[in-house]
Amino acid sequence: MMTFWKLLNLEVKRLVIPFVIMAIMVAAVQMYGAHAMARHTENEAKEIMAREKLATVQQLEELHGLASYADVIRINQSPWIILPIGLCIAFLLFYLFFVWYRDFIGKHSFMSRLLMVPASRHHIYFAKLFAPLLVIFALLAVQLLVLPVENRYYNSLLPDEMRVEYPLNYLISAIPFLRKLIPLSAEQFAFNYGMGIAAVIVLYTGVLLERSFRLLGLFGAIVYAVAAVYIATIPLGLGDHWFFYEKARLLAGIISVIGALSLWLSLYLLKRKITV
Amino acid sequence: MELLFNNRDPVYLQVVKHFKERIATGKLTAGQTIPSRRELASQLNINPNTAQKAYKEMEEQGLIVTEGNSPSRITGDTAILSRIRDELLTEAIDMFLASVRNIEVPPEQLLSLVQRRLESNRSEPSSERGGTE
Amino acid sequence: MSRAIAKYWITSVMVGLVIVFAFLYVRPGWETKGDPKLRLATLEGDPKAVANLSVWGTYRYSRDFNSRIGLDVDGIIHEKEPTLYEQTFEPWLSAKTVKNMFDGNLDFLRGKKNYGTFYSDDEMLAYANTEHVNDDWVLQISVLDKDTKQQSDFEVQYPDSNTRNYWFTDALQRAANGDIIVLSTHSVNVDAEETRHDKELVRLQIDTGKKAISSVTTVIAGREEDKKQLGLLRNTKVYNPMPYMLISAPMNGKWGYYSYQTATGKLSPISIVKAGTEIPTMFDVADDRLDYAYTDGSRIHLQSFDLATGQPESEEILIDTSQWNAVSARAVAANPKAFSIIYENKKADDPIAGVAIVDRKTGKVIYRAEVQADGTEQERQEALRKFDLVSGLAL
Amino acid sequence: MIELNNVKKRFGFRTVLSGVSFQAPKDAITCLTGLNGTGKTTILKSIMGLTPIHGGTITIDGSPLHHTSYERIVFVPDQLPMPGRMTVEGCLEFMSDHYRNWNPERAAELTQMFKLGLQDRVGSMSKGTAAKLNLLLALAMNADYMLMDEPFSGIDMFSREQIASVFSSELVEGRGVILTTHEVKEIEHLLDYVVMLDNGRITKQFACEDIRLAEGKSVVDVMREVYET
Repeated sequence: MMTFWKLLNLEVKRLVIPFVIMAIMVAAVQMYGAHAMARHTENEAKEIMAREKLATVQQLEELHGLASYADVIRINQSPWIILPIGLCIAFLLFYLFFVWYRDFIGKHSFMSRLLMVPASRHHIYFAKLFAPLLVIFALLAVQLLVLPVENRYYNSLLPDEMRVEYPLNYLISAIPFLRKLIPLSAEQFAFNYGMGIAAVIVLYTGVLLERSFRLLGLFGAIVYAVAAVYIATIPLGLGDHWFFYEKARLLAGIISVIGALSLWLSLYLLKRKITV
Repeated sequence: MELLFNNRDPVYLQVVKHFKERIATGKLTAGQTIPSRRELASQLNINPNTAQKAYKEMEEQGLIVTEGNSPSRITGDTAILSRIRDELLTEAIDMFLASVRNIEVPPEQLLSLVQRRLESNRSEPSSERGGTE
Repeated sequence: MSRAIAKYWITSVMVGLVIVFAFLYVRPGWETKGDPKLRLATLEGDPKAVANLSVWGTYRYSRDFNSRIGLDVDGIIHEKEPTLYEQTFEPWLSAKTVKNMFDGNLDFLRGKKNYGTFYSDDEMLAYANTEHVNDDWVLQISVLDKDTKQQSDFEVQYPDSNTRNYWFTDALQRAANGDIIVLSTHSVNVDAEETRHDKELVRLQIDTGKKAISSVTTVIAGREEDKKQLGLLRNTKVYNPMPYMLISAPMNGKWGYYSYQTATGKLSPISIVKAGTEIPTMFDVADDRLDYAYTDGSRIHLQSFDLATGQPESEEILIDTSQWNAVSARAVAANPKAFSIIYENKKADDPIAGVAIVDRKTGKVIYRAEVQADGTEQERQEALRKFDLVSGLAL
Repeated sequence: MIELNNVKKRFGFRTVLSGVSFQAPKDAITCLTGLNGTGKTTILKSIMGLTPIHGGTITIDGSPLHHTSYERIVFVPDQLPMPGRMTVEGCLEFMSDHYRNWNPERAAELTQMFKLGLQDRVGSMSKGTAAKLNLLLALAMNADYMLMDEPFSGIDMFSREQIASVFSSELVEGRGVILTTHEVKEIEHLLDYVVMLDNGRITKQFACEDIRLAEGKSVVDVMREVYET
């Protein structure tokens, strides 16, 4: 088991710099967004009060209600929030390929050293699977840490009486994109990330297919991925003769089977068929 | 103890011949200890297995004696030592005769040529003669 | 040990962050921090007398955020995210209905439309749904015998299949001889521009054996008037056996209500309407009793009628909520023993939102509670102002 | 003894090895030689399980390769298989992390001998230095077998001599060495056995000393005979 920790540690160390960059980028951009939106809200409030000749914020609040951070995010589907997360996702999607190919291509093919580690090869696989997942959840932690800070910062920029308090999970439900990223229902969370992890495993299987059979493998990988996606969408196509929760459970079952099958295939390829 | 190998004769026999030459020329005297297999391998830049084989061959020919795991020594048996000298000389002569055979020189003429060569060589220093050292 | 930490510190930090995420995600702080300090405060009566001591309403957190929240004596109840199972039936059929009515026969719900109508009694489950299929108005029927688990699905043709007219299934009952009784509203298009419709409530009796309509009778017909809903007053998707139903229709110049006897189809007027200006807030039909309530200002008038005769069954009870300086009030639910009412006064400095359970016979308050807030004067007023009470105490 | 028995291998549709059988005894230096692209490297990789074979068997001391075998058999590929950003110290740490048979003292000794800087990064090393580190990672292991792929190709004169000296040192004593090279001439005297390959098939295999004894031919002579016909 120590092998796993050591290999995982190696993979995580290689991800540290990108993680730090992404975390800072997300925090910085979103904080600036909060700043911009606070300015926007304040100007808008002044405008309305002038136009409708409202003396106090109290009256504005009664007539229109005060725009909280969640409101302004929801109104313009704040790019400040979505853009940095999108960039992180783009990088991580790229990294899911790079985590393998960096060790194959290039003058120094580290993969042959990894394959000669005197322990079962699935440690290599799980190290390369868990490292990106660790970083993903670490970034989610950064996001959950930063959101309340943004909210407080947004309020701090507004005059005292314009500040609004609300449970922060509305902040998440304000943006559909964020709701998918961090679903509030644990069941939905497990479902989304279960699908995500299964997709990563299928992707890794594709990579290992290519690494084992080169061009033939690449073709195999594409066929495999398409088949996996097609099978995964079967439950959605079922008529309304099926209850929604049955379709959901069937989908979860199929995804788990695809994930398990892909995992087994990946480990088999890594053990028997991979070529350096 | 640099030794240039030709790649056609078995390396271990060349090592044995090298030792015989050293004994014949008195550089290795009876009873003198010789380097261990490992030292010999690195000195002569040969593969330890070859050194091992050379030592075994020398032991079989009685050139060296090894008790327990103490370092091997040249044999004290003078009969063997002298025989080595004659052996090397005859071997050199045989090779010489083989190389001149196709020139068809009558034996007497051959002997006088060798005689004259020997006298002219004696006047020059011995170092430039063959690099078997 | 320290060498190990030095070696694995990066991974430990990453794992630490993941644990932080898990903690942040699970922590209830997300729901409660930033919540107003609202709760339900008992003013009269014994809280234990109330089965389900909670009320629901909406709270306007900010300009665009109105969220449905519940209140009980401890504070705010947040709606939890629906599970996959709940998402299947909610909001079509409440989990309670699904459990009581369809438990054991869940498959009967397969493929049924959420705008269809159901009927459930000890022996049978029925379903009726009106569809406009290739220029024909069709009534899709499904019947399930609860004992034999035999299910039969068939379709029958509505009498008038003119596409400019419109059929809609209102209610479903069962006749003594086992036939299905379907009460449908048929809105007939009077003029070409489709601006005015005449409505008629039609009773179709369907023989499930022959899978055909055995009789069609018009229960009542009339011209649609704005704000007045002609036809069956319905408030449920799943009907149990109802010997009587309530129908609202024009009655000699004014608007009136009839009691409709399911078995015989007999209509008999009920003398509910007084000045005609009152605002009815509750029609609760239970077997052969109608619990009727209307409001004028802060006074709630409650009375129950015998649907067989159409005559009042009890004296009218008057509850004047102005005693609790309420401005508006309404009755929301009834059961054989009591009525549940809501009273409000939004204009007061400390806005009032109260609920009470009143004894049916005497009109005396069994239990009364109001929404109260804690914190500074300003905080309390703001919290109460932003909260709108929607549903009172369930009976 | 590492034994290959009728090993077959294809890359896609191209046959790379068509029935290769030979034995490399435990305490001898065996050399696989032949012109370029005759499958020499593939054989080493197949023995190490770095690439699958499509027929025949490979056994190490009688049993097939198992991941624990990597403690007893080390491979020196033609390129140092370490990530570019890793330092020499990182490489040593990686080896000591994963291998019980790693010999830290010998590693330190060799690091001195090869004059490697602990903080040098693999990516910025010269070919010669990288080859020496590559060799070090194998030599500093108490392994029974050592497979080396073109240990001398394309490196400077001085490093070449240092590497050649290894073959006569105790580091190799008692170990089975299989190395591949296509320049047999310089190291011929160091070899015990030679296996000659030509497009995936063994053309000739013999013990060097026996050929010299029996036919007085050097390995290079034999090669000339085999590959010129």
